[in-house]
Amino acid sequence: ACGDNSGGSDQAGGSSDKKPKIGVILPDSKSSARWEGADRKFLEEAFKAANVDYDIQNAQGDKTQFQTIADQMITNGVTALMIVNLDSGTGKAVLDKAKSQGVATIDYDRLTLGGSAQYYVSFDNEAVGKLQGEGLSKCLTDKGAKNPVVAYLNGSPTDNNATLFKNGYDSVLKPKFDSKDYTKGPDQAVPDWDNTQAATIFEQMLTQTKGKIDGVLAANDGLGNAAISVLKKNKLNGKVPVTGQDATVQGLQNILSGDQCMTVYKAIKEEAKAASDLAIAVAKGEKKDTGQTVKDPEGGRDVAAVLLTPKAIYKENVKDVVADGFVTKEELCTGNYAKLCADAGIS
Amino acid sequence: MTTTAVQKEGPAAVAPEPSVGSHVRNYWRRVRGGDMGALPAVAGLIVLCTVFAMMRPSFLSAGNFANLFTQGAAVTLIAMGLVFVLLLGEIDLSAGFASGVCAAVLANVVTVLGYPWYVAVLAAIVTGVVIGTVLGFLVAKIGIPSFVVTLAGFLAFQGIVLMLMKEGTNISVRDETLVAIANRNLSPVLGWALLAVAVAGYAAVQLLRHRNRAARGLLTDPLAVVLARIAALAVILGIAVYVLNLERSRNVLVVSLKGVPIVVPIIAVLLIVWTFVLQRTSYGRHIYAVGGNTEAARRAGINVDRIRISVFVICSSMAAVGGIVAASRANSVDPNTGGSNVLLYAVGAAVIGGTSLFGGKGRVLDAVLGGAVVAVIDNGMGLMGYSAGVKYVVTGVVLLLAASVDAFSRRRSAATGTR
Amino acid sequence: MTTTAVQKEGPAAVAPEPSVGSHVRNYWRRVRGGDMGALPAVAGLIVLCTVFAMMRPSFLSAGNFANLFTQGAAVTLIAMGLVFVLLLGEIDLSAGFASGVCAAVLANVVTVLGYPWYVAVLAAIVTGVVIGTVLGFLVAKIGIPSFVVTLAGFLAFQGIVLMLMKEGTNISVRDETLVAIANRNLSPVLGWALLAVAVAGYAAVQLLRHRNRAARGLLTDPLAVVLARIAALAVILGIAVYVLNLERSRNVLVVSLKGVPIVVPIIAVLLIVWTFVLQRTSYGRHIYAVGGNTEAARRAGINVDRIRISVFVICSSMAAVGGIVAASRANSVDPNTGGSNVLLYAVGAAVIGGTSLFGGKGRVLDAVLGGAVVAVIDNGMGLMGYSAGVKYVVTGVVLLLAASVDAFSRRRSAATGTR
Amino acid sequence: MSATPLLELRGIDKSFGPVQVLRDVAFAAHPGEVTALVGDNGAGKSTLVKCISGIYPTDAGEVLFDGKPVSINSPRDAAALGIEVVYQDLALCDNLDIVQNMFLGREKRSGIVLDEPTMEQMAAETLAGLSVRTVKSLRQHVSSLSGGQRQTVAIAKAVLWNSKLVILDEPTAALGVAQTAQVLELVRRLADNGLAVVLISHNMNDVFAVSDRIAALYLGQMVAQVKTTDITHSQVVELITAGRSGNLGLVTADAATGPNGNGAATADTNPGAVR
Amino acid sequence: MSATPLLELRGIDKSFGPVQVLRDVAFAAHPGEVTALVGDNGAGKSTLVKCISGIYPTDAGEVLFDGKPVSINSPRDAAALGIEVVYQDLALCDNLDIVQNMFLGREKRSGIVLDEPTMEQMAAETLAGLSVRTVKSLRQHVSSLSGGQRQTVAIAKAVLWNSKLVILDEPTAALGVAQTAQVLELVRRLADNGLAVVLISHNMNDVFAVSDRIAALYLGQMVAQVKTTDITHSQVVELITAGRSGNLGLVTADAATGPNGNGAATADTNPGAVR
Ligand SMILES: Nc1ncnc2c1ncn2[C@@H]1O[C@H](COP(=O)(O)OP(=O)(O)OP(=O)(O)O)[C@@H](O)[C@H]1O
Ligand SMILES: Nc1ncnc2c1ncn2[C@@H]1O[C@H](COP(=O)(O)OP(=O)(O)OP(=O)(O)O)[C@@H](O)[C@H]1O
Ligand SMILES: [Mg+2]
Ligand SMILES: [Mg+2]
Repeated sequence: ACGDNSGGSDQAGGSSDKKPKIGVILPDSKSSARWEGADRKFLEEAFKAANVDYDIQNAQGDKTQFQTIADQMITNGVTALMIVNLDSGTGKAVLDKAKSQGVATIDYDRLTLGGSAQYYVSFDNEAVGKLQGEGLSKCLTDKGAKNPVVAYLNGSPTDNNATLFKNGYDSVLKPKFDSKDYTKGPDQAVPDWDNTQAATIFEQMLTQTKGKIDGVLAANDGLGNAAISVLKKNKLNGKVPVTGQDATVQGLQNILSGDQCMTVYKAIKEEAKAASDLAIAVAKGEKKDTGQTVKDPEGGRDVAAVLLTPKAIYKENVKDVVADGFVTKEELCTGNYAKLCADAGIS
Repeated sequence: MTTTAVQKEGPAAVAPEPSVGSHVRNYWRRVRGGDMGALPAVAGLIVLCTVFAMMRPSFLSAGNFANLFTQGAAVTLIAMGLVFVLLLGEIDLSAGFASGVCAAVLANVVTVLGYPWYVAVLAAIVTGVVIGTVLGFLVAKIGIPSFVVTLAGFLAFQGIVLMLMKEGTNISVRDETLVAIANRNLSPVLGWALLAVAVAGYAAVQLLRHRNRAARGLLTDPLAVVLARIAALAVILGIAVYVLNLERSRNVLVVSLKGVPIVVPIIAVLLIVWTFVLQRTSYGRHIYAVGGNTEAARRAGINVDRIRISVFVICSSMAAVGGIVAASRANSVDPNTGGSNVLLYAVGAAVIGGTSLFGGKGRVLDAVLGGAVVAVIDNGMGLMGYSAGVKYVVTGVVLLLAASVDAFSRRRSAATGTR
Repeated sequence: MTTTAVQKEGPAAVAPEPSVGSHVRNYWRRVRGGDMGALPAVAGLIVLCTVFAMMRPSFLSAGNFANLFTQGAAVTLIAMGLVFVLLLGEIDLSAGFASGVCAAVLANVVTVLGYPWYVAVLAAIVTGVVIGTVLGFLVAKIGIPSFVVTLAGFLAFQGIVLMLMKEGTNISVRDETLVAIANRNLSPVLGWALLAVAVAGYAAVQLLRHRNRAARGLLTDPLAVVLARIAALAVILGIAVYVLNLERSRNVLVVSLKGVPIVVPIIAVLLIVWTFVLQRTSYGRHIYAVGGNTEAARRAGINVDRIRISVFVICSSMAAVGGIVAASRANSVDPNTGGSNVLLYAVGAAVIGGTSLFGGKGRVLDAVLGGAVVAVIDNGMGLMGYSAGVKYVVTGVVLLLAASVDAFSRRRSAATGTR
Repeated sequence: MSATPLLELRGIDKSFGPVQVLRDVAFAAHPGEVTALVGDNGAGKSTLVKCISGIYPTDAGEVLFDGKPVSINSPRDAAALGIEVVYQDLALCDNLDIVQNMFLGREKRSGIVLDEPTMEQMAAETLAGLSVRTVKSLRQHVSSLSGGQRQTVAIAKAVLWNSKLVILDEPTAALGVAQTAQVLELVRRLADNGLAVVLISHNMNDVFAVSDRIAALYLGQMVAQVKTTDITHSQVVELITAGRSGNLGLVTADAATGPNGNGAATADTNPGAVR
Repeated sequence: MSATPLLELRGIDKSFGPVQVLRDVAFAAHPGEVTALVGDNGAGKSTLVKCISGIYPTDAGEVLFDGKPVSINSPRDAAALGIEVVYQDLALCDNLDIVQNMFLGREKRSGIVLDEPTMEQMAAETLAGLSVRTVKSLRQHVSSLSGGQRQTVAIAKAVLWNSKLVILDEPTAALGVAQTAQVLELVRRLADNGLAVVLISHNMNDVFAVSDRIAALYLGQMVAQVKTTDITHSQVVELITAGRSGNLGLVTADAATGPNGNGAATADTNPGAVR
């Protein structure tokens, strides 16, 4: 009674004459501005240039959505699926399902532990954290702080990446705490990377330590800005170094005005370029050699990988970000910042 | 006083079975008068499906139809439990994260501690029962408004999940049986067999009831109408099973994918059980009574506190079931399980289906219909490929659209004065 | 029939002013009978503060006291608007993200488009009014349940914020005036001056009212009690202003930090205005009537639809004000502004303060008291330095604790039959 | 007294879903007269009142007020015409106090501020005129009132205003002896002041004591509208319970075929059809 | 008839916050007798009933049932003793139908399944005995019933059970002529079957028609409890409105000082103290 080749199997039917189509699932739009603001843009450009069909969607931080979108993409007949997982469990479920249906898979930015992706393209998240840790110690040294109290404003407790960032900066700072060069201050996570809550949390850190915080390790620019707003209120901005990540316009402006010490710039354009090249190739059924591999500790296999390096941005090299086209001068050098831009050599 | 003789004859006279024609006419009058039962939710669903099918033909594929069930299962299950709480006019904001806690317990027991799946399932459901008892106790005995109690639960359970997950990592669920719940299908033959059982059972209940009432001389629906209902159910279920038994793998050589997803019979059984409890037991009757008029229920000798506690227990247990299904579908549990929009979607599902937030009005079927609306919207939006911002906006607008079908159809009832 | 003569004398007789003693006795009987007004919320607040002060002495510092106001301001403002919606027995799930949309509009107008601050504030509030009108129209005229309408709004506004934020980037708010709202203080002198105006105004209103009623021979509180109330207000406000005028900078040489935060008079003025609207105008009276018994209100000739739309407008406008304060406090707007727990905290604040979700019962003051409870919990928990999981759990438990003070005190009222 | 009735209804039909409650009802209320509307439980009296006051829309029929056709779509319209109603189900806001309920929708104000002292004084005067003696305070919530006290508040609310037509749906059902006498006296006084009053009651003594005309409803049909002086106590009871009495009432009571010839539908509502 | 009363109350006090509603009330109901409880609006009749049925806790006093002291803390306790009450405010669940309301809390079951046909049959029989003729269907929600129909349902609900004491709080207030007669007949029949019946009513004709004893409440105090044959119509009205009549009632009606000497408190409840 089951007509196997009738009904809704028109896209699902023959496997030989598949038209290349790429599905991309981004994780959310709120933990960081990059996904909707940068990745989507760059990936779309690349796919359009290569003239392949594509479908880019965002799971809004909801892993049920994430799986639903994956189901829909497979239903819609993608031949390559590129995901930024929300957690390894759902990531693995999606990758396995895709693989069983003969869809090529790529892990983008986050490695799915125990997963089955053919390729992995990423920045090293722990390296990001390391840069933040190193950046903070550099700024503290510049300020000549003696045994400074360092407060942590971590990312969302439910976000695995936040844990990776923390591992990174802990690896730099923990030895200094242990050697009593630095003093460990309050250490709290900000639910949902929520900037408003971050401000309250930081204000309470300041109250609790009676104002004795000499450096703030904020996990991204948004949290950094929240800390800066509280510091400003207490007229401490510029005196207490704050870190960040993502090289947002706001973060860069804070660096130019001296309120923020550094941010981490991830050349998303390059990452997107590498990923889209790979995706276009595998969607057409080709294979590519990346030259590098990464070991998946849980699955115990080597995944072919393209790894990019993040870059620390201080006031001196803000201009590099502009030169890269990641932010434009118009966005950055508005109003009062025109002069600061000029001082920082941005033209 | 002169009329006493006349009245006495009423109940003694044997009620004539009304004709099919008058039955249909009466039904039509009731619908026009605004007494529509499940019609508006179904109408909303049909409108949604038509729109999506027109915009994306792949929406109508067998594969997508099967996906719909597994995608909507967790929210629907949680919504089914919430119906009980809503029937009392209470709310459970913590149901989402309660399902997360139960899922976390499940994952810990099965993966970290390595017990077999049934121990884990039991542990998860017991956790749900305990949670429900505590919430219910605080509401019924201490007298804190349920909004506040469950808001506290919403916060606390979020923390408990985090602690059970060791601050942010996730735990895989690899047990085959557990994974099967949301990811495997019944064999086609088993699907047909279940269908046969379901239809036969329905027919038996309906016919027995008809005979029973007719024998006592009580008013009944015409036999033809009863038979038509049974036939309609058989046809609808038959089509569903047929479509789900179609091959939906993209690559039949690699893997064959067909059959009714395992969650479907789970939801169906729970729907039948809870509907039975609400409609055919005195416990269910008391729930409606307490929701409709607490003071009247108390005066009728109903133990209101016990009813109140029990619905929270049911709600949290169903949340546990939802959590298990969610864990199965995700093959893992992470600190966000049961978070995000799960709660609002679940309450929304119940309300869209027709359950009132003020208590006394609602059915478990509402949760399933509303859950279907939510799942269809999510599913359909997933096929559209909008950017994040646009997608949120369109989802909101579509939800409003589905709800306004319902609102417009009920406006007639307001106009005729029968609300 | 023989009693007609007796009755007539009732209203004509001049009411004697009751003695202070009998007034106090009556008040005490009422409290023991469970009619406690704001007492339980205040008691909960005192318990919380004591606990936190014991665990972290810095909780009691002048600086922390000042922080409390700015930290709780946005939620309190949103809760004040929500009270109106809750008074009708409706709900607005979208208030949080509505505040986000308004904040996004503010940031875009002032930072991206470069208009002056008052244009931006106006734009934000107009946005709030428009949002409220749309929501209210859908609820009142189309007849979709407010839960569904505002759930759709909750989704759609999230999308709109994202779109206004260019898919997720933060927009800074650097305008000095806007930043001042949540970050600067009144000069000490101005603080005292405002205090004087407030107390004088209160005294004038109370005394006039007393004289007016006494002149007509209506029952009044004893003059001594009225004077005592005025004195109590003066003392409490005086202490608050005194503490806020203390130096709280950690380094006085670098910068001086003292005075009443600017948000305090903003909240105070809105509290007075909305309390006046609810208690002393017929519009406010009609809101209570519709919330208490919609049908009775309709029969009394009240335009129920108009009332319904208007409360959504008030709610969304207050959300806009909350959004402005939030933007000011964060010096920036991000896609999460108004998201996360803002909505639940705001509704929770109103409910903890004593507002009923079923309509007809509540005051704007409830939102402020409940908002204070929520702010104190958040503030105190921030001083504890728990890990994320533990923090959630403890927050939930503390919330429950604060609410059960209220529940226990109201249980007496249930026991005496006066609920 | 006067030739044109203040309110006249013609051919009013009203159904709730499949149930027809009013069939082709004609009714008139004259200024300066008390018209008693009588009928068995479930005859449709309250439904008729709610159709007049705009709470229920009618399915068919026309309403004339002061001789001019009007359409009353909401209680606001009714109030604008000068129609005041005391409903059987009272419709008070439990969360408001006595004064607030009495002035609901028509609060006295000075400027935009509510004028509480004036309202309180007016309320006290009106209630005193209705034999209310046990109410402790006018600032008591109506939820804490006894059944009779609630009813008195509802009556007081309706007679506070300068209206032309006052309809009272079983106003004395919960009242004590003294209060009932007071209300009947009030009813008479209102009519004597030139208002049209419609009084619904099951108490025949009260009906005969104050009414000028009697209208009888039987299973949703108006079976008679006559001068009180032209009919006897037992005739009215017969009209109420059987629909006819002598040459009054339904033409053929046995077949129960209404004058509008919808015999089949009427059969549905046969006595004893309780199932 | 019998020497020991079925229900006896002694020294019942009840306050709502600062307002004392019942003062030192004594009351007895004998099996096989109809005891009429009369009193003005707001005298405290309904409050007394609710104290008996466990809805309100009392502040002081003792309750004896069948001669034994009992404590009734909830309506469940009252039902367990065999006390059935028809409340003045009816207390029906609007979202349930007639049959469901009538059997609420005591559903008939076969196994764990509700036995709907049996309940429907029993309901139809009981209602038919109460002259209900206009109810279209027993499966109608009670929210769509007329005032009188609702009251009949509430009465039918209370008399379905094998109870020892039936209390009816103004059961005929909304009923038509025929239905009232039917209910009074039922009341008499219940008493004749050996039950104790307490009937609250403002209608003196009804009271004298069916009652064996009359108890009069005045401003929360029990002023008289006498055989119906020992008192006249006008004496009862005097007791109700003034608290005394001849040698019956309060000792010094003028000062209104209760027999328990709480004169000051009583002054609070002076007639006309409406403000
Ligand atoms: N909303 C409704 N839906 C369905 N039926 C209704 C509704 N309201 C009233 N009815 C039915 O209409 C009939 C007339 O009701 P109505 O309240 O007008 O009676 P009534 O004459 O006022 O009786 P009573 O003397 O008992 O107050 C009743 O049979 C009642 O069941
Ligand atoms: N919950 C309450 N809170 C405060 N006062 C109350 C409450 N319930 C009743 N009262 C007051 O107690 C008094 C007695 O009320 P009750 O209902 O017992 O009177 P009743 O004798 O039944 O009168 P009626 O004949 O009008 O039904 C009234 O003055 C009423 O205002
Ligand atoms: Mg009526
Ligand atoms: Mg009473």
